[in-house]
Amino acid sequence: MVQLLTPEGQRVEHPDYPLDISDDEIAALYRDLVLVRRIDTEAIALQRQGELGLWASLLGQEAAQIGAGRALKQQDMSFPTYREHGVAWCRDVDPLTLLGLYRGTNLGGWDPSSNNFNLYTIVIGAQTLHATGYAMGVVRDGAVGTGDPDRDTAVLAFFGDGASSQGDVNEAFVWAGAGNLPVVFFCQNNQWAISEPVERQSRVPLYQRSSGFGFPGVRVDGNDVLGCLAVTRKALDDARSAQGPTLVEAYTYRMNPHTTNDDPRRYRLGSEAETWKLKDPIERVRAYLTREAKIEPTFFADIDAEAKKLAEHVRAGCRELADPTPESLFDNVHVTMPDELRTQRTEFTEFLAEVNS
Amino acid sequence: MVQLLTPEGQRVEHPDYPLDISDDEIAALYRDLVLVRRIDTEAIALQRQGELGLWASLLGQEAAQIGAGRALKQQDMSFPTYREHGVAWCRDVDPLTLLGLYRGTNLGGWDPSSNNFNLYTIVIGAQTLHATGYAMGVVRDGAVGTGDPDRDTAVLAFFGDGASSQGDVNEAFVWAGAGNLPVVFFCQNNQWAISEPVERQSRVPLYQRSSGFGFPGVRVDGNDVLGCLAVTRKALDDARSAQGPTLVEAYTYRMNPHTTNDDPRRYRLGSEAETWKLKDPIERVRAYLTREAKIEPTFFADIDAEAKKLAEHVRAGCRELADPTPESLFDNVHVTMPDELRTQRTEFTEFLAEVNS
Amino acid sequence: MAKALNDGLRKALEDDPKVVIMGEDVGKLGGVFRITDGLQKDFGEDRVIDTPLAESGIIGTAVGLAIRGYRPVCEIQFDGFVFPAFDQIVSQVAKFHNRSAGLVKMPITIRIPFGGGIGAVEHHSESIETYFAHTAGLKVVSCSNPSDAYWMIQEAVADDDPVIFCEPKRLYHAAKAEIDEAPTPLYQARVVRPGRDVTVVAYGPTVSTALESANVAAEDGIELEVIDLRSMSPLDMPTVLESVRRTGRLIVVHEAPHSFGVGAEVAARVMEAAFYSLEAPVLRVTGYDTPYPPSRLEHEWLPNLDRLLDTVDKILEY
Amino acid sequence: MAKALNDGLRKALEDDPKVVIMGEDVGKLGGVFRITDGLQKDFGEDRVIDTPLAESGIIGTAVGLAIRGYRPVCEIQFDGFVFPAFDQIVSQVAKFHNRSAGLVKMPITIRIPFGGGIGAVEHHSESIETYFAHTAGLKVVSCSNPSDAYWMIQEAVADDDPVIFCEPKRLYHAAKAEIDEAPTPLYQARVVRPGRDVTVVAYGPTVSTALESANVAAEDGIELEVIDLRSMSPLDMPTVLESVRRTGRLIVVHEAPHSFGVGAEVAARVMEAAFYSLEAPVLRVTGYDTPYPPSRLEHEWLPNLDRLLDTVDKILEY
Ligand SMILES: Cc1ncc(C[n+]2csc(CCOP(=O)(O)OP(=O)(O)O)c2C)c(N)n1
Ligand SMILES: Cc1ncc(C[n+]2csc(CCOP(=O)(O)OP(=O)(O)O)c2C)c(N)n1
Ligand SMILES: [Mg+2]
Ligand SMILES: [Mg+2]
Repeated sequence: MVQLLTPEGQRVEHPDYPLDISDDEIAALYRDLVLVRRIDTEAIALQRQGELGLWASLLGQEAAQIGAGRALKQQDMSFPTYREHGVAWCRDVDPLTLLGLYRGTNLGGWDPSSNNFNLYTIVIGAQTLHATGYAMGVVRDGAVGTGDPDRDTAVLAFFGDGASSQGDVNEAFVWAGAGNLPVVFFCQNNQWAISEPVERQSRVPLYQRSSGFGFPGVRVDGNDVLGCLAVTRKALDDARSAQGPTLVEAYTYRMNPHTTNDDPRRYRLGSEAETWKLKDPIERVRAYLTREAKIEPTFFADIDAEAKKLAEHVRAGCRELADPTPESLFDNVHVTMPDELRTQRTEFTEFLAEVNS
Repeated sequence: MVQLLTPEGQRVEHPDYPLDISDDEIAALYRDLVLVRRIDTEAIALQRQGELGLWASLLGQEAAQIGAGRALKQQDMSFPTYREHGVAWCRDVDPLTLLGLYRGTNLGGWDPSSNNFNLYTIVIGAQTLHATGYAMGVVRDGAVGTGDPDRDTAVLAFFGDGASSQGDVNEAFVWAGAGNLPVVFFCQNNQWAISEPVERQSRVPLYQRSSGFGFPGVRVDGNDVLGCLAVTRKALDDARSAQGPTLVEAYTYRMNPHTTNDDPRRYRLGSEAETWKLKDPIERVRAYLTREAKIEPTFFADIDAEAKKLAEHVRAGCRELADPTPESLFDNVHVTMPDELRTQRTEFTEFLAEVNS
Repeated sequence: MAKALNDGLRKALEDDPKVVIMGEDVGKLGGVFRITDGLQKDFGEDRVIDTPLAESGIIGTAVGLAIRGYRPVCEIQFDGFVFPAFDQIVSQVAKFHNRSAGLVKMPITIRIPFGGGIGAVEHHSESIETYFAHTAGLKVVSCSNPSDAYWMIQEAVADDDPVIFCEPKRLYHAAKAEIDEAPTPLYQARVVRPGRDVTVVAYGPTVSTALESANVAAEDGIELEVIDLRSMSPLDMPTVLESVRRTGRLIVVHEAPHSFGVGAEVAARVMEAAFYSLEAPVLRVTGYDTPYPPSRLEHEWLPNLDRLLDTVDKILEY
Repeated sequence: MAKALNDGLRKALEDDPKVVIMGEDVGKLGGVFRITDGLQKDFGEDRVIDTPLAESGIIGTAVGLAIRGYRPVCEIQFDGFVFPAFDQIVSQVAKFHNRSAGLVKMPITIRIPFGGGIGAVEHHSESIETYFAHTAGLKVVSCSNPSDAYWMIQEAVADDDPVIFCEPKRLYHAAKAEIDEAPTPLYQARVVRPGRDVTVVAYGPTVSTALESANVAAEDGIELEVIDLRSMSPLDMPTVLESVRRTGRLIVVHEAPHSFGVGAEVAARVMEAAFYSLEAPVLRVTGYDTPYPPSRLEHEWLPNLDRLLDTVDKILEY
């Protein structure tokens, strides 16, 4: 398992993943980690207050998501599941954008190409094929292996340990391997697929899955943001330079229930989370910064203040996310609305007028 | 690649796959090989004469199928694709039984439990999950790892190189690996999936696929009946004794068109088949027997005579496979026929009576 | 209804040692809706199986178990996740008995929490029944109350044919009801409220909408006869026709999108068998021909009291 | 028709560099039906792609290509093999545009050789149109003659919405026909033979059966009006209704199983919109509610001349 920062906050080296990173950059990562955790905390609170219908928490997985997300270049494309709020952050997606689907005011509704961040995908594994197809497009556009750092493009596909069992994910591996496509598969092995431990999906470590499809796999400490950054960066570099796909397994832990609907006491011991708490992705960076880096004395307080402001933005913004109008039910089913659907809409509008009159 | 008999008919040893086999037994395998090839030849002729609608030839794959088929014990279950006529033979399935579906008189219509040989499955890969589920049943029946040679049961699932790309096949690997199930996946890599070479499916050898699912894979010379027998026997033994699954890749070649409908001149060079002809699965056994074994002088002639008789059986029997009656359209859709279907049948029968009157 | 299903499944496990339950999170967790709560504890991991996360695998291995003589009860976690298993269901489960000339049985029950109204995210509110009803070889049923839930699940599991068992998830935690002493035959519809003016055919989640509408309509002196279809395939047409011949008017209600749904089939059959009895066209109150909407709009999209009453007015105008 | 489709695809590849063709064996072989014959040779392996053998992968990667701005034309080798891709089609292709609030287009065409009559083995003769017609977000069309094949495939590829393009495989090598100078709009039905007595609605492979029946019926002085639906979703009801209002009688013909098929929807809509014009119930001549039979029986199972004429007699008795 690749690790560049120990739980105690010690920088360590790994021969395959040298990481030349300044303390300022590490501090920036720290800021990311704290802020996305805050978004998450806030969203959970909003769900409790009935402002969101559901939330899938990223708690414990911040390092995996920030490490992976910060490894992306502008032109790279990313395909999240429903939990990659941290990656969204790295892609400059306003957290409010993510809330609509959990609030039930839309089904996502953002433009994947605005921030090169695809819509959340709820059907487990489906997005890995989309990522792979997108990578086929990248190749066809001649945007791989040219050596031009602003042109060469990689694709990053997220999925979970549970998802590794889906046919679609394995078909994505087939395509990516056989086609040598510029796609990196980033598996957050958070040990659980709802109530099922990863052992139900595989008796060998998941990073090994790719070798039989003809491309390398690597396990990284998913609670180590530096490790995740370095490993993903290398994998994306390989992809961009036409070296083909990589599977990254970020070994981490889902600290919270699967979603706000879930009750993990039914299937796992609280002590497990206690153990993992010792490996917290944020604490280790804080320890490192405190001990090793020359940071402004106000650094941590500043970030806390920023987090507070962000939280307010999320809270206020969420409440303002308006319900869609009933008539919008019929929008965007097709690019060109068929007459028969137009008729349904007319009848619906007439009915509404009648009921409301 | 495991090989126990060279194309020239030399017995060679492999440390992992010792095979204690008498010349009589080898002679028996030779007989199998010759007879199944004859069934195949005959079926192709029947298709040309319009007696069959289609045929999927096994030419070139006899050794893989006989080796695998003869490794099965009575109680083992087998799940073929649509091409395993040689395995059917080993399971004592009358070749005529196989013809119905290719003639269009039925959809298979045999009882999988009579000979522990499942119905042919046409949807690529689907049967690998059936085999895996069957293996779950075997485990639940306590028929694995007991040490009782007549009780312990393994399952053998056949599939092709093309099929290795299907989600279902990879899901079967997930289940088998995670569940340590008594199933052996036998892939006949005949180099082609219709017009697509195996490189379209994978850039690494297919036997490597299983390692990432947590179980071993082995490549065997698929034109070497002894190698296939030894490797499959070992894999089945492991399965029966609760050692879990194995993937066997039998490296072979589809000498004929994909089916009688296909025209391989459009996508491969004839010279390829010429090269593979030198590795013919039957010739090498004949060479071995001729040179090394004490066989009756009439041995080859006897088998040829037997093949001739078998061919007659196939020819005559095929022509006698009667068309099903129109009324049978409604049979066996359900165990209990719903009234609405009964009504459809009644109307149909009345209609037929009318038209024929 | 959750409790009734749980009791029914428990009974099924007790009655036949070949019954196994399988699906995602059905074991320790007892399913995301707790329908299988406690069953793994009581019957063991061999009989209540937490599977890997792959629906095609769940159904495909169930087929193999059936070949080996088992009677699998598969849970699909949510309606929208049955599609990865679609191939195994329509090409294997539905056809295997036929392919084998009747020599192999496929006594597989596929339980699917279906329909909307629970404020869920995408893919968690789909109505999937029509896909299966259009597939020969499958039977498709839905329960609308706890008593039916208790009995129908047992009948489905005991049936030697494959059954798609659609559970109206929004009724899982609806008020408790008495369990009937004996089951109604599985493929039989039931008149749940007699009436003389308009027949309303519903199933699963929309039965309660229909009953509610009948109460309101009754205040205006309009008597709706509500039929709970219970089985969408086969369709118990005699029960429906007997009613429509009396009322002359039929409305079909379902959540599934309007077009090519169960409503169309019922309408076509009624027209064919009771052409001269119809005083109005069969009307349908259904979901619209759009993807299931974001949850804030779902109650506009779903058939509801107002829409049904409005349609009652319309059909009486003929 | 094979030639017309090939020409149409060639034109589509020429007209838009973003068009890519993908599927099993579509490249060097030109597809098992040779519909893509020569296209890889002329447009290169980047535009005519032999994919791995996995249908979910074909459609799933097509979705990704569409997100990247491509316009994929996917071939499913045979109707029965579309089911492994069902999830990607109904949950992704059909819904992506909607999920993105209209910001992403899914201009994907899925070509499926469909229907029976070619003496094939299991899974090679399925009628899959209704599954997709019942799925909001998809459009479903079928061509019945070479001229439509040529134009419709181009219109489908040019459409910014996903289109399920059902090709009646048994007509691939039917007699050549003239290609019209200009296309008919894709989602418009066409009266292919006018008549006053009974309207017969058909699509794809059954149009020729309907026309043949019309010829025979005409000898008895019965004039059938044959409508080629061309699009099953959306349905061009104005064309159908205009006809039925004149004839008062409607028969729908399709190969797909009887129940929950296109016939039911057309019947239900016609009843609703033309209730008082109908002099008889809408009747259906279809496949039976059984799995597609072994090929030796397929001509008994499929709608044919005799069954259609018999139904014409029946509908005239009302
Ligand atoms: C095809 C499909 N089946 C089932 C579900 C229900 N479901 C949602 S999340 C989940 C577990 C996913 O586990 P994993 O892939 O490990 O991701 P994690 O939630 O742990 O991030 C399941 C079963 C789904 N969304 N899609
Ligand atoms: C799901 C599915 N897709 C497509 C087909 C059409 N088809 C039949 S055989 C075949 C190639 C199979 O290749 P392989 O698995 O290598 O087996 P082989 O025929 O070489 O024995 C294809 C694509 C099918 N039967 N099932
Ligand atoms: Mg997980
Ligand atoms: Mg092959």
